[in-house]
Amino acid sequence: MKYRTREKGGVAIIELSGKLMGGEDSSIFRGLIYDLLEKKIKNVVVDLGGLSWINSAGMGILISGYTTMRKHQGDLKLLNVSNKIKSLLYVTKLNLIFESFDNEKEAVLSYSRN
Amino acid sequence: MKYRTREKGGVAIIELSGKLMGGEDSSIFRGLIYDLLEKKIKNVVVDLGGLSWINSAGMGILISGYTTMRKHQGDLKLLNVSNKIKSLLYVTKLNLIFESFDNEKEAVLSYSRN
Amino acid sequence: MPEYITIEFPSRHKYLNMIDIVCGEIAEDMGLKLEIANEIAISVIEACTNALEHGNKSSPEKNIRMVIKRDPDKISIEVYDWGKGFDYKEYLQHIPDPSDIQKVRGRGIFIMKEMMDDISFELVKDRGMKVTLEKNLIKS
Amino acid sequence: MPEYITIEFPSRHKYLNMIDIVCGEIAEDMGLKLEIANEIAISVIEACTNALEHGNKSSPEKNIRMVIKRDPDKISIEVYDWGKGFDYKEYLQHIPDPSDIQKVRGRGIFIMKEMMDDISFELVKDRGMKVTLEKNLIKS
Ligand SMILES: Nc1ncnc2c1ncn2[C@@H]1O[C@H](COP(=O)(O)OP(=O)(O)O)[C@@H](O)[C@H]1O
Ligand SMILES: Nc1ncnc2c1ncn2[C@@H]1O[C@H](COP(=O)(O)OP(=O)(O)O)[C@@H](O)[C@H]1O
Repeated sequence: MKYRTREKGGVAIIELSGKLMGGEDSSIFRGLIYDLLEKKIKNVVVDLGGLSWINSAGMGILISGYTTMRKHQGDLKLLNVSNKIKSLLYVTKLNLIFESFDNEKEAVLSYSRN
Repeated sequence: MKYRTREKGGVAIIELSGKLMGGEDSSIFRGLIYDLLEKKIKNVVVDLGGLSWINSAGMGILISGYTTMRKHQGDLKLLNVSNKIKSLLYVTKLNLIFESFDNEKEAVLSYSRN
Repeated sequence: MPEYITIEFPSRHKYLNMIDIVCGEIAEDMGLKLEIANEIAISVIEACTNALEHGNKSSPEKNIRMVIKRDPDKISIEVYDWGKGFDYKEYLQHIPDPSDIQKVRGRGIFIMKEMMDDISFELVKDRGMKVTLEKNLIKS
Repeated sequence: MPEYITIEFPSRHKYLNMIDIVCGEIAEDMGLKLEIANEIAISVIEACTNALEHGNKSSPEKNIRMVIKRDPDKISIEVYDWGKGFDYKEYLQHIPDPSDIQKVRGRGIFIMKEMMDDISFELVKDRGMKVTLEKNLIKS
């Protein structure tokens, strides 16, 4: 997993690329999440568009980011979910948990709507 | 191997795609060449841009097309040669045999220059 | 006559990408719909992840062996590790709810079961776990 | 410690694409320059084409076995077929000129020799031909 973090209107955008699959990715991602919380950022958009690859352990990484943010009254939403990842989300019904978007602007704006 | 043949200013353009690697590709390509000769077309440009893949047997197919056209006072030139194919041409010194182009217009025009 | 493709690779996550690509390539060659191809690749990756992490305990000197069997109307994939196995009969009867977000892991077997037509486990003597995934084919 | 990746596949040309992709994936993982990666993939494909056509006479029920050995400073690839071999000592001493356009075939071994650092042949008893390709590595 590689990543790049940006901020837009108080929302953190984490762009992931490469492979997301458990192992050390898990601690790296947790580190990112806690860095954001220290900066009092609780609203996150994870851009999966650059991921070549994910497995259920990688999904677990996103889930733990999600639950952490929710515990802090924030959220973690997904951007640019490929068909392959979509089918993983659907079969596990995690599509009901994660909000997801095809457009960065919309994803960011969704946070100011509530 | 898949192919598509067009004509432009008396020059046949054969677009190849998929894999070029001996076996039945050889007879299919020979068929294409003889179809052109029947139509009195001797000047050929083979567009390799769509090829995902070639081996030395595939190179042999192009060579036999080349020698056939030369025997009939024509020529066979290459278009859109990938780096991988270029290294095959260089190592076998076949780059000295085949004229090659990155631009279809130039490839076709090269036939009216002599 | 079925065709067999066998791949053996060290227990390192980085090789899973290669396995994914090989599955995609074979599925394409078999003319499978992209959706079916994805389900197969996802399931194979889950089986290999388990072989790697649970079976071989991520020891790179232990190989994972994968055998793909192509039949005209079925594809089956066997994944072997060198581990001691687990109580799969018990597990299969109580597969956890995959939408339970309190759990970070534990979705692999559920996913394989949902995406493939058949999944079976076997502890092979002097070897380790063997997981067999099967999918009946609908051509695109 | 070297790492081994083994692939066995039926003698059908269509599988060469998979072999090409696997070589590319491993080369990328090893951090090799694209040019080096291409030379390795091209050579492996030539060796596999020979195993398929000359060794196994294109019989799909005969497998080709390829073993990739990753060392930190070297990659070597063995390709096994089930054929009777050929007089490689003689052939290596009279490799035909690859730029001779009267010849449609006969460039594979020349290409492997040029692109790899070492190529060796061995007729394995009760097996067939084994071709070993080696390349010393310069990291990108
Ligand atoms: N090949 C295997 N060898 C040993 N145990 C396994 C194997 N595959 C699965 N298991 C066991 O089954 C459990 C559930 O597997 P799975 O649903 O894939 O989820 P996860 O791998 O995320 O825990 C694993 O936690 C492990 O205890
Ligand atoms: N694995 C093999 N088994 C038997 N003969 C082989 C093998 N590899 C190469 N040869 C012989 O060596 C010759 C030259 O091989 P090569 O240079 O690759 O060219 P080509 O395969 O196009 O003929 C082949 O024509 C064949 O007679």
